[in-house]
Formats: sequence, C-alpha cells, structure tokens
Amino acid sequence: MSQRHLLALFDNFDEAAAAVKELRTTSIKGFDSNKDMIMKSPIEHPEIEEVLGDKPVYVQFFTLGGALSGGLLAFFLIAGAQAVFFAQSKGGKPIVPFPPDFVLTYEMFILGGVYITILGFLICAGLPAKRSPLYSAKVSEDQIGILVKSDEGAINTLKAIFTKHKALEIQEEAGK
Amino acid sequence: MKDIREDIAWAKINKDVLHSLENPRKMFWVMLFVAIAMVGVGVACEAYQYITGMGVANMDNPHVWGLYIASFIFWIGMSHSGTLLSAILHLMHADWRKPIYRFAEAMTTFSLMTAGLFVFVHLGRAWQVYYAIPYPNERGIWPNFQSPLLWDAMAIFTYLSSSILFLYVGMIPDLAICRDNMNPGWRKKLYTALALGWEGTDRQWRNFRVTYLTIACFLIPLAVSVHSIVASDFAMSQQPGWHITSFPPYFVAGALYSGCAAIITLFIILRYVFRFEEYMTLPILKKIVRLTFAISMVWTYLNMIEMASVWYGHDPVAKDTLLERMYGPYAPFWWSMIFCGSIVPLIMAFKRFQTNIPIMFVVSLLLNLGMWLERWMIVSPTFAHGYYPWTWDHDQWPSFVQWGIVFGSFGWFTLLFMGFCKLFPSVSMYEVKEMVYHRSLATKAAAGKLEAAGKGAH
Amino acid sequence: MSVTTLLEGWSDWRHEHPINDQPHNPYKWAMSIDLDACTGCNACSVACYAENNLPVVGKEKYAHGQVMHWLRIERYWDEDGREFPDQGARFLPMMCQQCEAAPCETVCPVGATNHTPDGLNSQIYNRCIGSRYCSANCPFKVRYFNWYDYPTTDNVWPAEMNQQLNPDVTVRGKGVMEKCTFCVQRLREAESNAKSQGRVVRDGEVQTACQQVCLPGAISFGNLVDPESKVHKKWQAQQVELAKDVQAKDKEEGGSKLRGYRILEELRPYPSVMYLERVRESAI
Amino acid sequence: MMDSGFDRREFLKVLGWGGTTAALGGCGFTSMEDGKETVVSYVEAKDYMIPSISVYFNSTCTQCDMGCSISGRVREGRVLKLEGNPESAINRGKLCGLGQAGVQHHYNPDRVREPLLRTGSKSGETITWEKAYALIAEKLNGVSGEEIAFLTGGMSGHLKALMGNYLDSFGCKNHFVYEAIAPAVVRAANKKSYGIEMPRISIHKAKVVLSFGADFLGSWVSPVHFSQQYAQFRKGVNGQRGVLIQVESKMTLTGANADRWLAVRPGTEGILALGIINALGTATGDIAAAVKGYDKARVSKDTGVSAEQIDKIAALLKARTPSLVLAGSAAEGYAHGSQNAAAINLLNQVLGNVGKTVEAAATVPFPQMAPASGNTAALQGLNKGLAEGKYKVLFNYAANPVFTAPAAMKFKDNMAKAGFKVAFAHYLDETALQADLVLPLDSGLEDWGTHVPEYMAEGAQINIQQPLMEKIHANTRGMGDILLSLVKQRRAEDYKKYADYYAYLRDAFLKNKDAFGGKGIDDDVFWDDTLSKGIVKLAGSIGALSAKAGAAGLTLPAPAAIDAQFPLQLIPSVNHSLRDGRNTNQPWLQESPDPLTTIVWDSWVEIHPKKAAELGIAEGDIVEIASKNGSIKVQAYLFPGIHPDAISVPLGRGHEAMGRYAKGYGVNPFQILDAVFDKETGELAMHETRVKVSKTGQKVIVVKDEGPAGGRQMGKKIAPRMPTDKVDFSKEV
Repeated sequence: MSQRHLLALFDNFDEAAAAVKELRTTSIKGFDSNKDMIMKSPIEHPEIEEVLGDKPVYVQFFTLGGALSGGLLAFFLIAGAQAVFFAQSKGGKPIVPFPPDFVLTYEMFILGGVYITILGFLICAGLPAKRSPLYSAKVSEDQIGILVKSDEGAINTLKAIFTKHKALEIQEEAGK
Repeated sequence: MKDIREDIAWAKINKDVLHSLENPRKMFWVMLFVAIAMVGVGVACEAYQYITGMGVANMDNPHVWGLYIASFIFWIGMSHSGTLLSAILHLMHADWRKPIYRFAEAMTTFSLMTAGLFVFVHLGRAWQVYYAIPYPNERGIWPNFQSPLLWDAMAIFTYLSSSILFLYVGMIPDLAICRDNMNPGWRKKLYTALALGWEGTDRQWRNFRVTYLTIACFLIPLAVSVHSIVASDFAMSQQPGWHITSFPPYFVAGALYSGCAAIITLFIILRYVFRFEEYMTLPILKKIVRLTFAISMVWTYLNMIEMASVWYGHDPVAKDTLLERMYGPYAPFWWSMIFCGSIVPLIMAFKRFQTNIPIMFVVSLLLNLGMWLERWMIVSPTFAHGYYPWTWDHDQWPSFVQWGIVFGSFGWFTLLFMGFCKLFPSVSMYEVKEMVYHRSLATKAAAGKLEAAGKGAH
Repeated sequence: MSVTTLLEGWSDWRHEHPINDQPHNPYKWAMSIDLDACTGCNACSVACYAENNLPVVGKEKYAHGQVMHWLRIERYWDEDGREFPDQGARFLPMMCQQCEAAPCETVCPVGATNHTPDGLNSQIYNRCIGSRYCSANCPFKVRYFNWYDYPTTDNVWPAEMNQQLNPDVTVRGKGVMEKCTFCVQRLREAESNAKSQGRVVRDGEVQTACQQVCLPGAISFGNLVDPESKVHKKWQAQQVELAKDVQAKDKEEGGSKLRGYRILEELRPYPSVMYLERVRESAI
Repeated sequence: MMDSGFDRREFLKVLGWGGTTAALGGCGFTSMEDGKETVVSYVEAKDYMIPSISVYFNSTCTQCDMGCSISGRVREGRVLKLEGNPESAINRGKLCGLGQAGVQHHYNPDRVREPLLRTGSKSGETITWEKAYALIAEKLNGVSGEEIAFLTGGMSGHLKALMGNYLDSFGCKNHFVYEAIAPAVVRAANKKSYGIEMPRISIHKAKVVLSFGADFLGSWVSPVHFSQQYAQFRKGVNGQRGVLIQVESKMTLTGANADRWLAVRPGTEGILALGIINALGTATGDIAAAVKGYDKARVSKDTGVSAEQIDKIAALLKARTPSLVLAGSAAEGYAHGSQNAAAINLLNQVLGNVGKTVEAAATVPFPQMAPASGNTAALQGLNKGLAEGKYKVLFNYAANPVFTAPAAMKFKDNMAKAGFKVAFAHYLDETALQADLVLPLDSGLEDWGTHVPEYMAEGAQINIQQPLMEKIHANTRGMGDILLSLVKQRRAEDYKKYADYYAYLRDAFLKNKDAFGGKGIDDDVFWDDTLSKGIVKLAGSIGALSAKAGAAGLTLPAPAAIDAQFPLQLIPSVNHSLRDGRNTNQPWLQESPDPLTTIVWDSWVEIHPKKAAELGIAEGDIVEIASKNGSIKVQAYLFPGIHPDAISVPLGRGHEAMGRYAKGYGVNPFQILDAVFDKETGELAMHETRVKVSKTGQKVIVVKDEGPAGGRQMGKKIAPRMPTDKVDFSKEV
C-alpha cells in the first residue's frame, strides 16, 4: 500500500510542540511516529526535540577515536622518522627527544580529533543529504515544519491533527 | 542605547543579512582596488627579493630576522580573537557573541592565511620549502622535529584547517537559508552545494549541536598551544631577551589583545557598511570594549612581569638587552609600543567612551599598531644587542622591501575579508534568531505570562 | 618496521651528547688557539678566503654587515679608561666553535646542520632552506648567510678570478647559511686516505688552512681523542674538559695558574675550540 | 723549531717544470686564453697531471721583496692556493695574507694584456711586441747612456745581472732603485754602527726586545720570519717569557702586541734611547759623556715618557740579558732620522747585544746578484734629473712613483719632460698611465726568475721563481724575456744562444753548478732538483760585525716646538698588507680588516679621543687634513693608540687607476707629504709632515668589522688577559 508525505508548517512553536506530542501519543494505523515523523526548524529547539523522544548522538565516539589515533600516529610517525631514516644527531639532545615529540603529538591529537569529529558529524547527521520530497523555505526562516509519512488511510487523521493545532499551511505530496 | 529587539521579525533578520550579499556599492570596488594595489606592492617586493636575494631586505649577519617574523607573529596573534569569541564565549553561553562571532572567525582564518605567507617570504630559499614538510620522501631525510619552527608549521596547519572547518560547520544552517532565498544563478548553485542539503531536521540539529560544542572545546587549547609554540620559537632559543619563561602566556595575552582590537575595528566598519545597527548593537560593542580593556591590563601586567623577571634574573646580558630596548636605537618604537599598548586602552575604562564609535575606532587602530610594534620589539633588539658584543650591529634598518611586503599583507587580508563578506553571511542568522528567541522566552517567563502567547504575532 | 627499529635501538636513540655519551671515536677534531702568540695579522682570515671560496662582498655590502669572513680577527681594548692602551690590544680569532652541543643544530627546521661522528658541526648547503634560525640562536654569531647570489654578482669572481676557486669546496648560492667547517674537505681526504691504509690520521697529517699559515703558529689543530696529538696534550695540560660547562680548575682558590678557557662556556654549547689567555709582563 | 707538521707525502708531488716543460710555452698546449674549460688535454697530459689530484710547484713569492718561498697548489693546470715552503729558512712553511693574495695578482681581471702605445689617444692602441721592440730600438737610437734612465723597485738575482749588462751596453749608470717605504736610513745607520747594512737579528734569543717603532710583526724588513721568531720569543727559553717594549707615536701591529707600549712624542725616539743609556749608567768613555745631558727629568719632559717608566725599562734591560734594541721606520722618518737610528743602535751596543742578538748575516758569493735595495733618495736623484730634462728615455719597472712620490716633488710633471717613457707593468697604474709605451708583464706566478732576499735568515739562499701554471694571457712577457730581447738589440752576438730567459737562467745555473752544490751531478737531474726545491742554499760568506762605533757626532735636536698653523704631526702608517699600494687591487686585501681599526675598503685618519674631543670630531666625521703641500678629505676614527699631537693616515689606498678593486677607494697621504729629507742619507723623512685638521661637516658610517661596542667585552670572558706572575708556563706543552 503506497505511502505519502505531508508537511505542516507552524509559526507558533508551542502549537507545533503540542502537535508533535499528540502525534506521538495517538496511535494511527499506518503511521509510526518514531520513524515517519521529522521536525524541521530554523533554530535548534532542545525543548521541542524532547517530545520527539530521546534519539542518541554518537559523534563523541568518533571524536574519541580520532583524537587517540591522531596522537598515537603522531608519536610513532615522528619517533619512527627520527630513528629509522638518516639519524640527525643533534649535540646535547638524544636522537628521539621527548619534549618536542610530545608537542607534536599534542597537535596531532587535536588535529585527529577535529577531523574525525567532522567526519562523524557528516555521518551521524546523514549529510550531505538528499532533499526530502516536501520542503518549504519557511522552515529556514521562522516556521517549524513537521514532515510525516503515512499510508493513504492515515492522511486525513494527520491533517485533522495539524489543522487542530493551527497549522498555517499543509503541503501534500501529489498522489500517484 | 538600545540592544537588539526581541520582537524583531525573523524574516527581517534573513532579509537584512542576505541584503549584505547583494551587489556591492561603488565604494566596495574602490576599496577592493586599493586592496589589490596593496597586494601588488607586496608581490612586487617579494619578486624582487626572490630574484635578487634576501640581501635587498637589508638584514645583516648577526641580524638575520626582521619585520617578516614580527608580522608573522602579529597575524598569528590576530587570529586568536575569533576563537575567543566563538569557542570560549560559546562555552560560557555568552549570547551576545552570536551576532559578531561569524566575522571574527573569518578574521581568524584569513589572518592565519596571511601569517602563512610570511613563512615563505622569510625563507632564503622559499623554493625548497617542502623540505620542511614531514612526508615519506625519496631523500630519506625528515625535517628536524626538534625545531620550534616545525612545531609552528604543525600547529598553524592544525589551527588553520580546524578553524576553517569550524567556520564552515557553523555556517551550514545559514548557507541553507541563502540557498532557500537566492534566485537561481551560480550563487544558488554554490550555496546548494555547500549547504549539503541541510533542512534543519531534528536529527541534523541534534548532531550539529554536539559537533559544534566538541570542536569549540578542541579549539581553545589549540589556540593557546599555537601561540605558546610561536612564543617558544623565542623562549626555546638561547638569546637574551628571548629566553624568558613568561613568554608563552605573554604571547597569548598579546594575541587575544590584538585580536579583540581588530574585532572592534571590523565591528565598526561592518556596522557602518552593512547598516547592521540592528544586530551589532552598542551594548555588544561595550561588552567587547570592556573585554579588550581587561585583556590589555593582563598584557601590561605580563609586560611588567617580563621586566621584573629579567631584572631579578641577574643575567647581565638579558638586562642589557632590556635596557637597550628602552634607551637604545629602538627606544622610540619601544616607548610608542608602551603608549599604544598600555596607556591608550585606559580610555576604554570610561563608560562614555566605550560606545563612542569614532573614538573606539581610533583606539582600536592604535592598539593594533602597538601590538605590531610589540612583535617588532621582541624580534629585533635581541639581534642588535645579543651575547656577543663584537657583532652588535649599528644600522640595521628594514629596507623598502620589508616595509612593502608588510604593507602588502594588510592588503591581502582586506582582500580576503571583503570577499568573504560579499559571499557569505557575516552575521550568523540562525544564531541571532536563537538569541532573540531565548531572550523573548526569558522575558515572557519573567513577566509571568503563563498563557502560551507564543512569540509576537505579525 | 619503524616501530620495531625504534624499540630495538631505543637506548641508542635516547642517549644525550656529549654528556652520558661514549666519546667520539676514532676522531674528535678540536682546536687550541694561543692568544699570547696571536699577533692579529689576519693571515688566517685571508687563507680562509683562499681555501673555502669565500666571496669578497665589497664595500657597500660590508657596510650593511653582509660580510662573509668565516674567520674574523676581533680586537679588544682594555676597559679601564687609561689614556693609552699601553699594554697593547687583545686579538681574538673567532670562527665556528664546532660546539659539541650546538645551539644551532636543534633549531634548524630541516636538519641542515648536524653533529658529525668526528665531532664537527656540519652544514649541509643543499638541505638548507634559509630560515636563519641557526644564526639567530648562535651565541658567537659565527654563521654567515648568503644574502645574495655571490657567484653571479659583479666583481666577486669575474673572469680569471673564478679560476682560483677551490674545486674541493662548494661555491654557495644565495639563500643558504654557511660557516667555518674546520676545512672539512681536508679532514675527509685525510680520513679516507688513512682508512684506505688501515690506520687513523696521524697528528699533524692534516692542517686547517688557518693553522697552516698562522705565522706565529698560534693555532694548533688535531684529534682530541688521540692521546699523542698536540691538541689533546694542550687541552689536558690546561685541564679543560670537553664535556664540562664549568671546569674544575676554575673553582680553585685564587684561580688556577692555567690560561686555557672556552668562550661562553657557561651557556653549555661545549665548544671545541680552546683559547689560551693572552699574557702581559707584570714587571714592566 | 716551528711546527711544520705539513704532510711530507704531499711533497713527493712537488715538481719543477723540467727541461721538457720549457717546450710547453709555444706549442698551444694551453687553451686557457680562449677560455675553454679544459686547461690541459688529458690525451697528452703530463704524468703528474692526474684529475682531482693536486700537485705542488715551489716558487718564490713576489708580493713583496722579503723573498718567502712558496709552494703553489696546482690542479688541472690551475694554481689554486699558495702555501709556504717549509724548506725556506725565511718563512718555514708559513705565508702572510699578502702572500696568500698572490693568486689574485695572477688572476686579476685588470691586468694589462697587450702592449699599448699610449702616445696620442689616452686609451692607447694595441701593438705587437715586434713593433714595441722596434719602437724602443728606434727611440734609443743615437741616445747616449747619460740620457737614459732606468727606474726600478728593489731587484736581485739574474734579472739584476741581466739588467746591469743591458745598461752597460749603453754605458748607462742611471739605474735608480726606488722603494717608497724601505728601512734605508736604518741600513745606513747599521752600516755605521755594525759595519753591515742588514744584520741578522734574533728576536727569539732575546729576553727583552725594545723596539723604537720597528713594526717587525707587520711590515718591517721580514715580518713573516720575525713573527715566527716572536712566537718562540714569547714561549721563551726555559719558561722565561720574552718581554716586548714598543716605543712609537702611533701604535703599529707590533705595538699592539707589546707588553708595554709607550706613546713617545714624535721624533724623540733617539732622545729616549740616550736617556735609557744614561739611566743604565753602564756606559763609559765618550758614550757616557754623550749621554750625560740626558737625565731622566729632561728626557721624560722631551719624550713624554715618565721617569719611573724609564727606570723600569733600564732595570729590566739590566736584569734580563741578552736583549735586543731595534730602530724602525717611526724612528727614522725624521730629518734627524739618522741620529735617531744611531742613538738607538748605540743602546744595543751599550747593552752588549751586538754579536749576541745582532749578528752578521751571510751574503751570496755573487755580488752581481746581490739585492739592490731601494730607497727614496734614488727617486730624489731621478726627479732632479728629470726636472733638468736630462733624460730622453725613461724605463720604469716595479715602481709607481707617480702614486708614491709626494706631490711636492712634482714627479708627474717632471716625468713628462722625458722624451720617451716605457713602463713594464702588470696593471695600468698611475705611472703606467703617464708612459708612452706600456709593456704587459707576466704575473709573478707565470714568470721565471731568481731572487736573493735582502734579509738572510740563516745561511745564504737564492730563491727560484718558476711558473706555477701556463700564462693566462698570451701576449704578456716575463721581465727577463723582455730584457733579453732588449739586450739582443745591443749585443745580438753574446746572447743569441739563449732562446729565452729560461734558457739563460738554466745556463747560468749550470755554469755555476759546483758553487750551487751540484758537483758531479748530471745537468738535467741537478736542474730539475733545483727547481723542485725552489731554493738554492749556499755556504755564503759571513760579513764582519763591528761594535765599536762611538757616540762621535751624535747630536739630537730638541723636540720641535708646536707649530701654530700646522699643530699636528702626520704619521703615514704602513698597513701590513697594503704597504705602498702596489697590492691594493687585490680584493682579499681590501676586505681583510686593518688589525687595529678593523676598517675595510677605505682610508681613515686616526685621532686620539682626547684630541678629537678638543677638535669636536666624532667617529665618521669627514675631516680635511691640510699640509703645506695639499690636503686630503678622509673619515675620522677615534683611536687610543696614538700620541695626541699626532694623527695617522694609512698608506696604500687612494689610487686613481689600477683597476676596479683599487680605483677610488680611500685617499693617498703620499700626496700631501712635505718634501723634507734626512740630513745624512737624503732619504724622504716620512714623518716630518705637519698638518692641521678641520671638520668638513660631512659624516659617514665607518665601514669596519668592529661593532658599536667598539672592542669592549661588556664584562664577558671573551678575550681575557693574565699578568705573567699569575701564569705557570711550566705546566704548558
């Protein structure tokens, strides 16, 4: 049974929140509020996202991995380079001196951390992303949009809920 | 003196900021031409020096470093303010940073790019610079990882790439806005590509928040390490006047100092050019000015610490070098550095001046002059008056080549910055929205209005 | 592989030089200069120009402090404000001190200057990128930078003059740092000759250009680890030890009656050049 | 005695251009002149020519007349560097900076390359040698011996002999041997006091050396030799370190190395000497009588040397014998120079040094080869003759009088009066520019010759000069070859058997093989051996030394009163490497700093800080120095080592010609000297010029090696110093 998308736009954030809450509480056949609902907003709303249920973030694990590998790589690369290739003997200093190598290790630690974090962000946030079927420039301006996907049957129920919560506009995916 | 309006329409925010991306006025092109001309001068001087040899810069044998290194430190230092505003203040949830951190970050990136140039300009054999890059090579020789210069290279590379990424990530939501509001054209294509299909979904925002915070956390120690490493170029050496433990903090303070001063300058310029009075409000200016004042006092203090430690250090040579700065051939510059760096900022202590735009503009320029002089006074006097009396030099005066290239570097920075302002929103729209939103919520709560009035209807 | 090699040779990679280090073997080139014999006649300096292809920079560049003399004669006066310097001047030949722990080495970003197994402070011209950090960190300021491309500069080596250039020594182009090498080209020749004959270089077998011309023979040069060498004997007699930053004799009550000292020893570069103090008659 | 640890094995490579090599000259063997990289085609390379292996040829340094033996390092047919030849008793393997720069004389880009006819066009037209010789013959045609004058620098060896023969062929007696700065007065005084002009002095045997302005470490007589004696003198015999006391008005290099340097009032050196004799109180007879008047009070008043200092010196001289007293240029440079020198020599005699540290020198048994040592009286003679227009033809070789003669003598104008002037020259120097015909000479490293040093160190020796490499310029000739051609013009018969000067030399040597210790050795072997040694050591005959010259006729004038108009005494100082300016165009010498002022590439005037303060002069001020006979403008340098009543300008710079490295650098103090002459010898009294100094208002930065710290050590232990009683030499090696 084919599915369709709906996008409702709200300029009143509290209403939007209320709408989301209702969608999550009322069970509608052919619509899973965990999978089928995406909220789009011009700014981040921690308080509204709560009602979407807790969705974990994994970026920090990338950060950890990146930083550690960066640091280790640095130390062994540098110490290795100093020891394995033409040894550059410096009077008064050992061939593999710790203080300088630690400085560089520290820098690479950060470098790795930052790079891999960005990578993690792109992966976790699914960027670069395909544009979703329904979108309104309003959500990048001052309105919250709620994008839902459901079976034909549930469409009207959803519409009802949106209109009840003073949706300014409801976009509908052209039927197939 | 009004602060940013809470009930300002978000659409207006978009409109105003996007307006700054529209086709520039004639003045812009004039400025741009001037900047390009300045770069031209620099390039010409560099070409001359590259072909003829470093001698034309009129450095001599004990006195092997000159304005290039000084300006290098200056630009590196300038870059620190961006991080200060975007990272440190972000962690502190100082929301007033939101309208101004974007161009501060841009400044960070571009001053780093300018500083990088001086590495090449300074080298006697710039065409061999890749010898200093650590990569497995057919020569079987690696750079000398013990050299503070190499730490520099590493630190600056890390800092530059990280702050570019930081700037970009922070800009993605705004790029999406640009994408949504641009009429078709190459710009729209550009923004579409850069926005990575951002739609402000909850998932995106959630990861975005964490990422942004993480990088901010990384950037702070990074920024500190960068300038303390630049300081160790000197502190790690053996020369009198350089071999001072207080150098790293001294350098960092100086860096933040000149950075903030530069922010004030650019703040005022942008405010005027793009008519951003709505967003770059006087209360914000006041806050930066106060911050700058505080830092200027820290710098002054560290300056005194340096003298004190040298004075009680019982190293006659170091003492000698210090006195030489105050009374030797460099005296005029040293004293004007003290004047610009420690006396001028006192003006900022007075409320009535803190928001007086013309005065603050002049002051900020003077501060930066002072900071540039500071770097010069760190580099040159030591050469003129080192350990070995026989080689003290009497007439090392930078030639037009050195001055020309320094001059050019300012043009280069302006060029990059102007380009940025016309291509990317120099005020972070989504964060200004957040700012007003949270403020409005706060006031509502304060007013005890329980009914969910939402935000001002329009 | 790098990691294994790293761990295997760990102790080698970690020892510091010259302290807690096995001494140079079989060579440690060092010098001893008797300032009481030195007359300041400058012959050594000219010989250095002849041997090492040093460019004559001319008046204008000299005025800018861009002279290239690897070996300079310094002239000091007494500083007690007498009307006449009636005990004469003090001359000091100053060249690269070939420090055992050279401040210049550690700071070079590309490792163009290193410590060699025979105890020299080597400068690799091809490797140098001209950051000039080494000169900045040299306490003696005996490093000289090629501010111009002297080989192609007018009247440095015009036609015919260029035929004098020593083929054993590189002619340096612009943008590289250079300095006294202890006439390394002569050392290497002697070392390899000796090696091919299965022996070590005999004392006096190799001379530096400055030593060779020094009229009063104030400069002696040789292998410090060879107990038979003149230099070794002189250092020993003067109780100057290579790897000390303060010599035991200097702690003696009223000072030792020995003349040997090293310049700026307290900075711990461990110079390889020992000077013998100038002496003046106390009876007159 | 010196450490000449030079690798012997190197000397197996030392060669002479053997008989075979003589052929090299013509056969187009060298492609040097057309600038090809390959100097020698290795297809037909000589066996000693191995690529990248240096060979050494022994020869003689011609940078000055001291006659140091050199050994030139030659690779791929190019001479690269000059070392000292250890076999020579004079320099024992050492070589001074001046000698080192010999290669820059050889390779100098400004050498004359073609014979130039300079009549008419100033630049001169290039002519062939045949034409040049023909021209000379033509000009000499019908000219009597009296009308020919030959001006040369110091000469010796076969060249001098050949020269003599040439002049004899005209019956010409006018050979003027001119040296601008030569110890001529001292020679004369020595002749009187010791019976010989140039005795052997042994600094290393003396415990005390009292030198009256003899710069024996810098430029006096044979500095390379004396420097080595000095080194031994400092080490001393059984740890008794020698003491050097230098008495002079301007600190010389030697003065800078003295244990005690005494700034004496200019010209009163003799008085001090007599004062010391008086203070010694050991003199007897007429000497005692002669010095009676010179009590400490008067002497210290006249000389400015304190009475107690005089006592100290006397005491030291008494306590430590033998000692050595030297009279140098500073003492001889006055109208009463001879008396000064005599008085000083007298001191030697009183101290009984004659025979101990002053000994008779060996002389070569061939009088015709003995050195003709130059002086300034000769120039005076020539100048008179020229002024009277006596000479139709003037030859000039190895002398540059237009540069070195005081303007007061008007030499340039007088020279113009000579009908035809021929200059044998390496460069177009001031004198060559005045000549009608300039004949280009081989460099000292391309030419053949023999030299007999004026100062004989040990035994007698003749130094061989041989080419170290092929000629650089095809059209230069050796002086010997030129003279030979000229002689042939007169006496074709006697000389036709000599193809060239080389042949002449070889023949001359082989003739006297026995005398040269080649008895019974095959000619070629002997010759090659001689050349490869570069030195011929002879038994020589030791002249007799007399030590009984009394104080008869020894009268010293009281110090001259200060002249109100020209209050200062001008001391033209002799720089150890530039000397009289014949080597100024060698860049190494221009750039090697003056040891005392560290100034390069320019002249300066040394003024005592006290005097400078009086005159309001600071370092770098351009001052005008005016004498009765002209003035020069030069930068001022405040110099503590000079008597406040004297100023000093170094000689050697201020060329108006002589090529890119000499022309236009500095000023030439010769020009403003007063033409005052020593009463007895007629030598130019170099120190007798009185001048006044005035500021011009211009200022420059003095180009010198010394930084603004000006030779202060700022409390660091850089060049410390110990008094002898604090040193224990016994522990030293």
